[in-house]
Amino acid sequence: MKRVLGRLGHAIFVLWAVASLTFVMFRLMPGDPTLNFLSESFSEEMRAALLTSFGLDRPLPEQYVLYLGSLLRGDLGVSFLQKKPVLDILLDALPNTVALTVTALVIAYAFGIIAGAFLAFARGSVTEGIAIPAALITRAAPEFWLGMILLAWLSFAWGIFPSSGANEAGSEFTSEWARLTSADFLWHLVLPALTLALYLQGLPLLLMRATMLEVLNDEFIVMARMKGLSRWAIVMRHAARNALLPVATAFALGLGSSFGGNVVIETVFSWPGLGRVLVSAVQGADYPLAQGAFILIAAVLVTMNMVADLLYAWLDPRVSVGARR
Amino acid sequence: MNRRSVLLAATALTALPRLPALAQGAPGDPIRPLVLLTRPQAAAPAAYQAAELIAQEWRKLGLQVELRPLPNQQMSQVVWYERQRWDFTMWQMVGRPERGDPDEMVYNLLHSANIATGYNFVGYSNPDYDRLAEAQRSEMDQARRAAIVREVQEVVNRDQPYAFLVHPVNLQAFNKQVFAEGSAVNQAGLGIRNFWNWISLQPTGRQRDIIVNSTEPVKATNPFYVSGAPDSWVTDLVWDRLMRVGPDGLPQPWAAERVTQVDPLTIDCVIRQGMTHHDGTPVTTEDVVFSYEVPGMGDESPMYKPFVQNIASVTATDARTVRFVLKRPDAAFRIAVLAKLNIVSKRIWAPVVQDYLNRPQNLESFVEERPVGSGPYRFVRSRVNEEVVLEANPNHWARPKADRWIMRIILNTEATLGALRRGEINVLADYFGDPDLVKTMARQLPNMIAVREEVDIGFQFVGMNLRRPPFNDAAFRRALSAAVNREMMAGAAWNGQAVPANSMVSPALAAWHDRGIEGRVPGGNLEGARRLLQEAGYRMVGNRLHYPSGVRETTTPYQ
Amino acid sequence: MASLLTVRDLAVHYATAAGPVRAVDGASFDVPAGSIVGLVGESGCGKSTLGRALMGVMPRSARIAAGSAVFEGQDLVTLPDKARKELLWRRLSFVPQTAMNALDPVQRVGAQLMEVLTERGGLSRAAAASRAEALFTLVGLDPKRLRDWPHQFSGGMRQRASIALALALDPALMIADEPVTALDVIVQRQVLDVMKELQARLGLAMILVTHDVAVVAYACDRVVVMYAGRVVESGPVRAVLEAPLHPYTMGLMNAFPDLERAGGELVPIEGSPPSLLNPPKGCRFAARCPFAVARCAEDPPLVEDAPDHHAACWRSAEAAALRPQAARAETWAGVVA
Amino acid sequence: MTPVIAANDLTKAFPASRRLSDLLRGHRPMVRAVNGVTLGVGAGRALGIVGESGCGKTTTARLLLRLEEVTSGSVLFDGQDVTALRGKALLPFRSSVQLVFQNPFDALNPRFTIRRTLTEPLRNFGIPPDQQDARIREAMARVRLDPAEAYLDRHPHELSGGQLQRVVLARALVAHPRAIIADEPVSMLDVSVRAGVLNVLRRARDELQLAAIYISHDLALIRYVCEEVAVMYLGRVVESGPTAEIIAAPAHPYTRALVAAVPVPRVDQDRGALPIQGGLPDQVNQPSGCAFRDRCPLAMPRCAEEAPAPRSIAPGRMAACHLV
Amino acid sequence: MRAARATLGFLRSQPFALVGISIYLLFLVLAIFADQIATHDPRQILFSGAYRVARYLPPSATHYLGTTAGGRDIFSQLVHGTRSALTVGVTAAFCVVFLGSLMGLLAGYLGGWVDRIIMRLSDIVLGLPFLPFVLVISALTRPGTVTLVASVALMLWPNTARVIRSQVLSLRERGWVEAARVTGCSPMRIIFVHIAPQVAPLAALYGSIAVGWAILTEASASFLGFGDPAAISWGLMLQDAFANQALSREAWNWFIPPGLCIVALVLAGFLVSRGSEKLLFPKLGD
Repeated sequence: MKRVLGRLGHAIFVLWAVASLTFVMFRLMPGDPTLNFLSESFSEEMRAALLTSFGLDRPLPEQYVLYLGSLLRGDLGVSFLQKKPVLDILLDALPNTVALTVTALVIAYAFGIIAGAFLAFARGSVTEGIAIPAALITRAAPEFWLGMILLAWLSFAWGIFPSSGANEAGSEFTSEWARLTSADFLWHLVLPALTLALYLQGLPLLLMRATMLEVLNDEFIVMARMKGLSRWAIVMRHAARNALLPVATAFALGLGSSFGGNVVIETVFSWPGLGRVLVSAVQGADYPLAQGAFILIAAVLVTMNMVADLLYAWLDPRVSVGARR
Repeated sequence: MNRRSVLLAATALTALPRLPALAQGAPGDPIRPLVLLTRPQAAAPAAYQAAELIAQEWRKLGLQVELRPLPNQQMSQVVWYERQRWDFTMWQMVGRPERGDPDEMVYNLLHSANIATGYNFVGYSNPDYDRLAEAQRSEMDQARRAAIVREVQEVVNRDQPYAFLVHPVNLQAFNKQVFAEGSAVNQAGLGIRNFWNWISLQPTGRQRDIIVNSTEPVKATNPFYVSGAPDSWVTDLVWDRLMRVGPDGLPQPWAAERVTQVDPLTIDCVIRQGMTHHDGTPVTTEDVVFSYEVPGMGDESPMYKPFVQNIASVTATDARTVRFVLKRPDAAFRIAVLAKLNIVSKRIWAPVVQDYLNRPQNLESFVEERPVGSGPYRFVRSRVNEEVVLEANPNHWARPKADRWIMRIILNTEATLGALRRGEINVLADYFGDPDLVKTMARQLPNMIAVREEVDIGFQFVGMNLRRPPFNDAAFRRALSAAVNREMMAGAAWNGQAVPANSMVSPALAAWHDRGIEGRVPGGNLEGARRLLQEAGYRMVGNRLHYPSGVRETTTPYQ
Repeated sequence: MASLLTVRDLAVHYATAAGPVRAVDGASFDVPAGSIVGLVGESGCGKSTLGRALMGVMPRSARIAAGSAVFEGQDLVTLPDKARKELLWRRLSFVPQTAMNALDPVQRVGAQLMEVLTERGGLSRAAAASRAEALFTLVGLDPKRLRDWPHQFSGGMRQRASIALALALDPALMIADEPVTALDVIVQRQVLDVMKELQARLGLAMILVTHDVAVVAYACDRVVVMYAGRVVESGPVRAVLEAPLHPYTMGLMNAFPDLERAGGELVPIEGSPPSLLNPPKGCRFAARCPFAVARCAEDPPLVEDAPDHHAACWRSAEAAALRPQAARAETWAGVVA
Repeated sequence: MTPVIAANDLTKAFPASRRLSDLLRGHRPMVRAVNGVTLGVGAGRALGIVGESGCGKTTTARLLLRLEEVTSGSVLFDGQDVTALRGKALLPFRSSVQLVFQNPFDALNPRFTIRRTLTEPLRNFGIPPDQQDARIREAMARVRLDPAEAYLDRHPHELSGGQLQRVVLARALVAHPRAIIADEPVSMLDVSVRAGVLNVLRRARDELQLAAIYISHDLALIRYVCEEVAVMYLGRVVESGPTAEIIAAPAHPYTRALVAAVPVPRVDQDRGALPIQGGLPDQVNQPSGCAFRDRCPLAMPRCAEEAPAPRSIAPGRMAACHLV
Repeated sequence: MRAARATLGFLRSQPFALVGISIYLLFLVLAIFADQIATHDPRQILFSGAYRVARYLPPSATHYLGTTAGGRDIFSQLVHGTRSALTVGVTAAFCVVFLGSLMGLLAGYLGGWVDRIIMRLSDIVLGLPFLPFVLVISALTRPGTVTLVASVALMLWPNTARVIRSQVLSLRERGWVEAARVTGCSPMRIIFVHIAPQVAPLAALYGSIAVGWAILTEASASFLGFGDPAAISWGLMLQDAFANQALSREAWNWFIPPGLCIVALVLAGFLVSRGSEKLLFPKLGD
């Protein structure tokens, strides 16, 4: 309880700092946000009016206070270009990003954990000699490169998977949930999720293998063998449970970081998610939108960092249950 | 007439007013290193490649040319707000339906009234030009006006304030298994990405949706605000206008049954009978009047405000007639105003306008849950980076043949082609990729892919800053222009999807384009360029081009 | 006395890049039923390796190179894995040195005890639960603490829990590897008392691996002294400690400060044990031994020099004469250059 | 005679981990690892501090060495209060009071040669470079590592535990200290080499007239090297005096238990049951009154009410128990 | 000399690290002798005739890997791209290692408010999404190698700092650090003379991973259009290839080699760090 409160306070502090940093970042940049509106008919007065309508003509401290105030109210402002509330735009994109990230992570971790545990046992074998470099290579390859090759191969050439988007053109659904669970959506999800998973699996695999090897050398595993326990009991009940601790933490951290890291995959697969909102907002100089997307991604990251900490503490009795003497 | 002789003729025709008569003697100062601004390769690959090619050629003239790629934002900042600072820049004018009338290109771009803050950022000031630009505005006679516009192009050709590069050629394709090939309509300067095509495409099978791609997201669906090209494609379909630019590039009556020019300052529009908004209410003259009043109220619609500035009054003279009275004659009024402004429902918008007049924001921030227009398509939904869905308006007099019009946002050019091949889209309308690939696909799938090509209204050019020597010297500009090989550029930078340009009026606008100019497109003539410079007094010393005798370099290089 | 465990010429080698390390190199001794045998020696002498080798659980790189270890009539060395697994914990159990690492950190102590009772002992959950409580009471722990996590235990409690774990299935032999080394004197004494008491009460045999002669003196019936992978002396505690036959044992006794004996200088054994990678020929202690003679270049056999008292020294017959010399520092000084 | 180094009512409190309830109440619980310790040792003398782990003996040593900030009380060097000295002002004290570590395998920078390790204090204490070599040789000879050349250019991992501990001692001696504090100096060493290190230590103390403090849990060892001993329990000195007397006739019940628990390497031991029960109590919530009362076989009601003050029970002997 | 022999011995026993170092060396040679190895000027638009740009040429004896859509020699771009990759990778890694080690050392050894401030700072940085941050910074300032390297360094130092800090925390408890205090070393001397060399291998390990991160980030940023437009980098080559639909053209010669180079160089960092992992965690290496 105390840990949760403390960690929460810490997360709020970090969020505040990130929000302030974002404010500074977006205010102190060179260039003029109104430049995007240049046209033959754009005049000085219009420019001034535009700045006023976004409050950009006020002194910075005042802007900062207003900014923090609206953040607290969950108001991320209005998009320069779309003129819609930023939050609405982000919430539209959010489910797609969540679906992509979670699916990819689950695939990556399920595979990585099993393969990693297997490799821990296959120490020194030929399999290991091939599998580890292979895992490292998937992690070393640029995601977009891998994605484009997969796309060219599985979609353009063989026509198996759709080339872009999250749904068939013009498909109708009764609810967002119905959309996310439709066969159509899942079919569109396969390729991006697979690419992302391919990139992500290296970490759990290597981590699982390393911690497993470490745990297998631990005295309590030696003891378990001395006790004559079955191999299954040793591996599952003792080794895996201990080895999974850091992997579970990595999962939570990965959830946070791939949220922001999806930018590239979303662009390759024209996946209508947060990352693409961010990129197109940045490219189009839609600062309120870019700022909002950035803050939302950061908020998820901070939250997941917190969850990772709490998860670790919760899973590991050494942390969660204080020592008593 | 070959190019060289053209150049010589051009040289002979023009005087060299600002140069010493005697081009002999010791050379002047060496010309400072010049910086050519361009958008980065990633943002504008063709323009970047063109800039590289141009720079390569100009260096051969003894100039030190540095390429400076700048992101959109920063480039606009420099070119637009720091007009004294830069030397020359890659720039483009994009084709839009309303640019089917030459007024915008002629008046706004190069009239000296726009030098300080307007679009004449190159700082071109020529009283002769100004006179012609003004004259074409108020000339109501089509033939006479066309003659003036052609004259304008001659002046531009002589002065070369821009080094025109190319008019892009739009390459589009559609799936003829889905739509009857003959039902596709081409619009001058736009190709099949046009209003007429969207209502004409005739589905032949079970797929009755038009699915068209876009490389950028739709940002706003608002009759008083468009933020980018895709926005305008959507508003075009959802809201009707009094007139529309026809496939031939000329305005034709639309919501107005008849448009009559009562006198040079008065225009009457008789609206069609029985028109309804998507919510079922009738379209009235009151709606029309309201639609033309709103942009003039405060700064509620900065985008459309300039278009109503010339309207002295707009009134409903009877139940079906709306009368426009102008402040001064405007030849482009039909195309630039009547075919541009959207007709909205006063019932819906009047309270909104009232509300927004008291707010710091303007109407641009108003988001209709489900926009209501009166056009041939009704708005269904829009997801920013995903798609926009419209459905056919069965009550429209020009009811579309297709059931729905869906625009898919696909950023990835490769994926766009993949989507066309897989049938995820059936009209390829927004394509800047490699044309060979589309043509190859059409060859491989002759029963499926139909390709259309159309010269664009827009053009690509190098804007030279006439405020900064040596660009103030027309001879120098002509020489630079002469050194550029536009054919090569069209091939190597625009993948062959472009035609050389020497005018701001595209050949697509047959009525206005000065055909004579085509034969005088300078290009690829390094020798000619060198001679022009030589004659104007510029001298090569070593590898470096120097000003004519007595001219000092006083301009600081771009930083 | 019937021998419960008979170890003969046992050798355990570690494979390293530089060649085999002979951690245990021909060890022989007996463990009579119901007795506590102290296995004493300095670090690196092979005593811990020996203990673990008997359990048949060693690092990958280690293997039993030779010898036999007959336990209740079965040779642990040649016994097939499956059969040996049957013996493990049921007949033969183990108490490790650092009980903290020996308990699974993410499972409650009770669960670990239950696991052995149900899976190896075949008890029902209910029976196992009451047995677990009984075991905790037996080693002097509050049964309530079965629900604790290992890290909540103090060092002494962990060691008691380990003993409870080792006793769970009523083994005949318990091998305890330095069970009290990491503990404070008072706790050390308490744990030793528990072990002694249980041994007497349950009649099990115990091998107590330790470096501390005092622990052996306090707790053991018999002692086996190891040096550099070899057994150098073995016999009843009294005989070995009071009348050591091997110079190493003599040195060890004199190197120890004694609470109750005042004055005098301690006598250090100069030098350090040989590398087990390439051990010298002959007696391994010869290089540090003040009494070394030419013959020490040959391997001295472990022979019964006195009743039930074995030593591996060519000069064990002169032991009585050597002992007073060994008590003097000058004797040892300068043996090693 | 003024002690060379002394502790005067020395206390060290550490913040304990806070519970949520503490947090809410703004309460900050402290653990007193050392609680009013007073002791001292003169030149050429040796004092042993003995007790179980957690009794505060190591913290006391670290306080005396000024490695830990003192909460209250003072550290005296030659009668001078050095408690408040910081930074450069501390250097003379540092050069005079040196430490011998418990774990020789950990006490030397693995990347430094022995020479560099021994040069480091000389450099820091401003010994001119031309004198350094002589100092190093002297120290090496004193710890019986000769010839010095055989060791000076080697790295720690090339030496055995006994040799390392001698290097550690040489490093302490190279600065010519006045006092030396040895924290469990031989507990990590093999039995056969312990005696050697202890003998070197004892001889150095005698020859250089050092004031020595030994920290150990092993009374037998203390007896061998120290004339005097202080027994600590939960941060307090419960008994002190001449070692031989205390071992022969312990006054405090805890000392009695300690003496009874020490193992001896002899077979005939008539050792009764330990006169103590239970384990160390929670440091945060110590029992009221006498800290030892819940483990004491002789505890009486008064022990819960009143903490016994240390009192003199014989010349040079002190104990803190109501029963003495 | 001794160290060199030890390193060599270590490498022989660590095939992973050996492969990694070999890749590094190979690319280093390519970068140094890029001007000699490259067959053409990587920026120059090549012509195959008068005003005919040599575009999309297949691999040949003159163009080992063919030419791009813009008429540039792919092989020469690849070779010159090594320079920018190494520059980006190595400078970023250096900054990460320097900043991370410094922060970790100070926080770990000094503790107290120094530690608190540094750790709070690192928490904040860890709360910033990596790639989005790099993109936003590139977009808001001038996109370029300096911006990229700076933002990568800014984003990655906390990982290194945290690891170094915890290492320092445990080193601080080591006897020889205590001994340094007792023998009169100042805190700065202890940090930089005694402790720093101990954490150097760990820092180097994080550095070798940072090399990879920086290169991948450069590639991703370039792909999204936020790269340094003036550089010749593998990322920009890939971007160029994708923008020109090299995939649809099946111009494998264009988009496979830069990707493989990135993989190889990033992989080298991983291999080196995995190799030395054994050095650091001997527990894994029995």
